Amino acid sequence: MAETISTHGAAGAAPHLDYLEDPKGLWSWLTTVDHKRIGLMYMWSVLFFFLVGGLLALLIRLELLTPKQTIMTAEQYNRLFTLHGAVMVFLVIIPAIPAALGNFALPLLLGAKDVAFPKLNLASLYIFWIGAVMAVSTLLLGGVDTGWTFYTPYSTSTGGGVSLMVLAAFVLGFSSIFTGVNFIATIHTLRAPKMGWFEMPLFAWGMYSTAVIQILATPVLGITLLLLVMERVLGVGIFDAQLGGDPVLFQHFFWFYSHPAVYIMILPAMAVISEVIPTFSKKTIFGYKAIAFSSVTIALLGFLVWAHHMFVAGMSLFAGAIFSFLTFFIAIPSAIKVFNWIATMWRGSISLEAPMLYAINFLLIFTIGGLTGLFLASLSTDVHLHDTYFVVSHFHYVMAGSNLTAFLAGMHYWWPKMFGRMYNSRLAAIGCGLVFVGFNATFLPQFVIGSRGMPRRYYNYLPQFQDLHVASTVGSWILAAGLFLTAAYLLASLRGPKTAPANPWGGRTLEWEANSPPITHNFEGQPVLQHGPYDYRANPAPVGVEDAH
Amino acid sequence: MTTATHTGHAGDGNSKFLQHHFREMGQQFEAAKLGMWLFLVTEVLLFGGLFVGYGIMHARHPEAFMAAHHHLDKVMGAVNTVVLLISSFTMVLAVWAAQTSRRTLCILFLILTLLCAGVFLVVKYFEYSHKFHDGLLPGKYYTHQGDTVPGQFMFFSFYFMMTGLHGIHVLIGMIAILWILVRAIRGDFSSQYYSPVDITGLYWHLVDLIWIYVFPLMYLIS
Amino acid sequence: MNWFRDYLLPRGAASHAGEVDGLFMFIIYLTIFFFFFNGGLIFYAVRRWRRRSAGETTPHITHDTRLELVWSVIPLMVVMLIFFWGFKGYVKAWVPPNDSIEIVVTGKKWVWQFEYPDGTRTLNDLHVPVNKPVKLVMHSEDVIHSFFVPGFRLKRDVIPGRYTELWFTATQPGKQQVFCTEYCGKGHSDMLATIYVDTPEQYEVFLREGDEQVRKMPLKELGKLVYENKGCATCHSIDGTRGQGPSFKGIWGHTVKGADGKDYEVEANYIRQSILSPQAVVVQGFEPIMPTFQGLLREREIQGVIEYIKSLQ
Amino acid sequence: MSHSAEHHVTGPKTYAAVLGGLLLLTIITVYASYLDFGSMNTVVALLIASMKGALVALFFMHLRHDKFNAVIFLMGLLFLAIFLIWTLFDINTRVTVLPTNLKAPVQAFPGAPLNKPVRPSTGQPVGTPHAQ
Ligand code: HEA
Ligand code: HEA
Ligand code: HEC
Ligand code: CUA
Ligand SMILES: [Cu+2]
Repeated sequence: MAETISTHGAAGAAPHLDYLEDPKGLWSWLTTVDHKRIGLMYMWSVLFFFLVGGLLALLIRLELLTPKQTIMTAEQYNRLFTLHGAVMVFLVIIPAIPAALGNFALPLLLGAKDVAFPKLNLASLYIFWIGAVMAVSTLLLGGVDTGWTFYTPYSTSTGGGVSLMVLAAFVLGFSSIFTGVNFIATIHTLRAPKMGWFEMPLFAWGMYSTAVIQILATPVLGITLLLLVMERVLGVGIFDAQLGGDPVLFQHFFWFYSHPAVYIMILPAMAVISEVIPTFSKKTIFGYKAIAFSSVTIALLGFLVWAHHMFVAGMSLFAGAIFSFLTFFIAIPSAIKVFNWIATMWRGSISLEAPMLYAINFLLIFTIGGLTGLFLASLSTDVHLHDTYFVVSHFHYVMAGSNLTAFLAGMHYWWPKMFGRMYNSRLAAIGCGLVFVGFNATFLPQFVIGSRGMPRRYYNYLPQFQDLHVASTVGSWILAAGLFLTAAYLLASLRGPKTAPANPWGGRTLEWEANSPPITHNFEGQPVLQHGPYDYRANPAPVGVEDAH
Repeated sequence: MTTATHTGHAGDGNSKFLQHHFREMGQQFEAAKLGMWLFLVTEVLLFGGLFVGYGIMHARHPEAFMAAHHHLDKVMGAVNTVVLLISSFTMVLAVWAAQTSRRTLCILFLILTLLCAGVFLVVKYFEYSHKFHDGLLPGKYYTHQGDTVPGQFMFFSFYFMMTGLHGIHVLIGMIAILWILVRAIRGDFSSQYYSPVDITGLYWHLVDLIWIYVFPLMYLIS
Repeated sequence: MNWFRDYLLPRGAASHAGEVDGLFMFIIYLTIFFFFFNGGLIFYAVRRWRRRSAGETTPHITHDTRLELVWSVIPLMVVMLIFFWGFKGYVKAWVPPNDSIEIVVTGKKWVWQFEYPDGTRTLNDLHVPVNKPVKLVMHSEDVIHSFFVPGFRLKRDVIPGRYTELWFTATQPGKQQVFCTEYCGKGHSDMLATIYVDTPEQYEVFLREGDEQVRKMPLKELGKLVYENKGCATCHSIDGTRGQGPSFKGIWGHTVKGADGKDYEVEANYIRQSILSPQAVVVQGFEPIMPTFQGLLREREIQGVIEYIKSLQ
Repeated sequence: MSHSAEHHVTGPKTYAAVLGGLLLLTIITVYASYLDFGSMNTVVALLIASMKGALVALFFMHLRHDKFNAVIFLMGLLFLAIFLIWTLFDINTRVTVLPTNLKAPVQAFPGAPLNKPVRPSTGQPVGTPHAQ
């Protein structure tokens, strides 16, 4: 175990209170600029909306138990999946890892006292809350029934709270941009002394690549959504065929953001996995540079391929071929990562704690999720599979299955650091197992439903699909059971005493040099790096602490 | 507020404006500037989306756009271009004055910049009210009579969206400059610490930069 | 392993389906292979190198360029193979032969309308001859829809403001299900249609007399079917409640007042006229919004409607 | 990141010269708008605008001495270009299909004026009126 020159009250000095307690009171939380507190508040918000989105999903599954009406009408169903999609994408998965875990962990990993712009960070949280309230209050206006993709001309002609929902997504975009700006500036300027670019933990590389996408893509979403509102309010005509506009143009605008956005979702997940696997294999990461560069490559390549969502929207043969061709290249950096992680485990000293279980869960599910992307990237098979349940299953495998398991991995990994408390690891293993089984039971059948031809966003379906829908619905209950169990033991752990050691897993990155939970400014003095991030050679001196003043 | 906790920082030659989580002023300046540039990139892409939409619709309805742009007043557009260019000039001088600790000059130039911005908005006001009067309004509110080429409403959709969004940016820029002005009067800035002036300047120049493209694309197409 | 393909995919019924299925199955096996390959490696690593004591040390292996090249180049080759394979299948389904039968498809909330070269129109039922290329030229009257035939492995969006094209050669006589796969609102999941792939003889008969149903059914039942399927029910009720149009209940044999102030008796010819040129007589108190069904209903279907209305006393 | 230490301070004279250049280019661009370069009109206008933009960015925004932020800014422009080019790529290569039995193509689109030529690239009539 790394021996920490830690901070636990070095002889005599008055022990600092941890950031959870100092200062106390709701007001001090609401006005805090401490990245750890902001990260935690983000985390609770995200978990809350995950619960909301998940309950909506359970209702979707319940409705699909039988063809025709089961518990609701077609209109209600359409509003339901739109809200589910919008909540999960804009309120859960995009902020989940960067804004919640990243905010908490990134400065610690870099040996910094905070992010570069703490006030901007707080602003981002408030903007997130405003956007979230706006999104949810569309329910009062009769809901939104466009699907999370807001395709025109349906979205410009239907009633309800579309404009409000779209403005909510616009506002949420800003919170995402602010996080991105903050992270890039932090990584550039606030690394600990002697921490070169390649001595940074890989988590930082992941956050950096994510932030690049957030900055380059999100503004286009902003203007797209504004144009949509203008189309609804003023009838500006750009997306309206009757007025000489082009409804398909909207899809370009939308996917220019939303395809890169799927990498906003997966890169942070990969970043977490790159931390968890070396720690629990007690072995240095295999192919540091390859993993770092593949993050950046994925981020940049992700901007060239968005039109693969539009293969059947009347695109020419030539354009289709180019976009399909480019799409395939993203598989390469992804493959490199997957194999490098497995190679990291090779000859390691593997300990199956909860975070590692979730990481393995991630590896398995991402393999399926990513490879099913290839069916969709390839022209002739996408024509068959586009907008069927196969796509639904693909993106749940990568978003719910991969990203959220990585989020859970990260939460379990940093939980002792966040709260200074350990959770029940046996229950954690059971929870992880239930999530794995339940997840696959829910979504594997959907691949088959899809390839047999059932379209998505279908309230009513042909009786021949029912068996598999029933299987999927039952699966969603197992999944829910796993997640509720997880929520239960995590919450229960918060009632115990703060007994977690500073470095419970034997990690070698800087956050483990801080107290659990850390003091308000993270470190006493400025940590100075003395070895690379994943150096497990026998007892190296971990870091020195240089008192800056 | 964040400076309060670790007052020790201020001692070592760094100014009282050093925030607790930075080690020295240079680092803080660098971060602020980088942050602003990243933000400017998002602005470029935000406006960029509108430009892309404009370009595509222009290519699709060249006759309509051509006919519609005659309703714009080239002179007013040109005057506004000159006003904005001058304001950029005064802004950069304000930055220079701050860099060289010339407080009075800095205040003066900031006020001049604000004045230019004001002139810009006044001219814009006259342009808008003229359009309103003629029914040259965006989308379904377009009521101009006697068009020979149909479809001109779309030009005005873009005209109002682009100049409107730009106008909002001018307003935000004015608020930022006002805030800098207050701080300059308070005497916050010197050659040691001027990054707020600098980054506000960057923002203001971007607003100018965007107008540099809006002007020929909307007023001068032929 | 044909059973596996048949489990996953509906039976391929168009000339290019085999190509698509081949690639589909290839990627399926690829996915299954990598799942078990990666899973196996992980499982092996966990079993073999499970941590036994806290003080264990591990070798310091930072990277291995050769190995990393291997696992970059192999996936690269695999995906390039998939790309070309997919492209090949796509090209095959791209340019329609010149001798294809052209059928114009109109999508609107939430029906599919088909117009044959001879001007016949049908709703939600498409008849095509087997082994003959058929070209669909499609457009939408409101929002975007998408025309999806799983059995043909074909799909293309149907867009307002422009035409899109789709072609196929059906290889198996029988029925094919058509779905709308672009979300279009409340009736999206009910926007279904059926393609009847006819033998040449059946197709001849269809062109002449309409489809099986129209020919064989008792008139009254046919009328009910028309009432339910051809959209009459959206405006006309059969229980006396007033909809967008007058209810059919009990109107037979009675007189109605037209907007022109004259009285009309509801009998066979009047009904026929109401269906074929609805604007000729507009019932007082109603808007003249009823579309004409000229060309959409065959003679026998109109007779059916008349019988049906007669029966609603 | 210590290269930040030396701040280049550019003097008012340079700035005044830059302003002069900008005003001159403004005059040129207005003047050029009265000339006819055929299809190159927009290109010329955009070229002049880009020269002005470059002056502002390089001098007023100090990108001349700020390589790093210049790269960031150019990245923004690059991705904007990708957005534009990729979108145009699809739009310009879309095939036009029209049904062979189309009697009056323009009438197929509600709100379209009668007897107006159809734009082949979109199947849309040239210049559609707004719906009153
Ligand atoms: C986290 C989100 C996420 C991620 C990471 C991905 C990853 C990928 N996606 Fe996915 N996708 C979505 C979220 C995501 N997607 C969503 C939300 C939609 C639908 C949106 C909607 O319509 O509502 C969608 C839809 C979608 C489509 C459009 C389908 C359609 O509507 O017709 C396509 C088409 O190309 C596609 C392709 C891909 C590809 C090629 C990858 C690649 O990045 C995957 C790369 C990974 C691997 C390849 C696996 C790892 C590698 C190995 C295990 C080694 C072996 C590999 C080889 C031999 C190649 N996706
Ligand atoms: C992050 C993204 C995300 C996530 C996680 C999920 C999660 C789930 N989704 Fe969803 N889904 C989308 C994004 C996501 N989805 C999107 C974008 C769409 C498309 C919408 C559209 O078409 O417009 C969609 C559509 C969609 C459909 C298709 C609807 C249709 O096309 O008609 C279905 C159907 O089965 C479905 C089901 C589910 C299920 C069963 C889950 C389950 O995994 C949910 C399980 C979760 C719970 C049961 C909640 C438990 C949570 C807690 C107890 C609190 C957590 C606390 C701790 C763990 C500490 N989703
Ligand atoms: C869009 C709505 C709409 C649809 C669809 C519609 N109708 Fe009508 N129909 C009307 C209206 C409105 C009237 C009354 C005004 C008129 O006569 O035109 C009417 C009148 C009639 C009448 C005369 C009734 C009377 O009381 O005199 C008959 C018969 C009729 N429709 C038959 C049909 C049949 C058969 C169909 C389907 C094949 C059909 N309609 C579909 C709207 C519709
Ligand atoms: Cu029509 Cu969905
Ligand atoms: Cu994509």
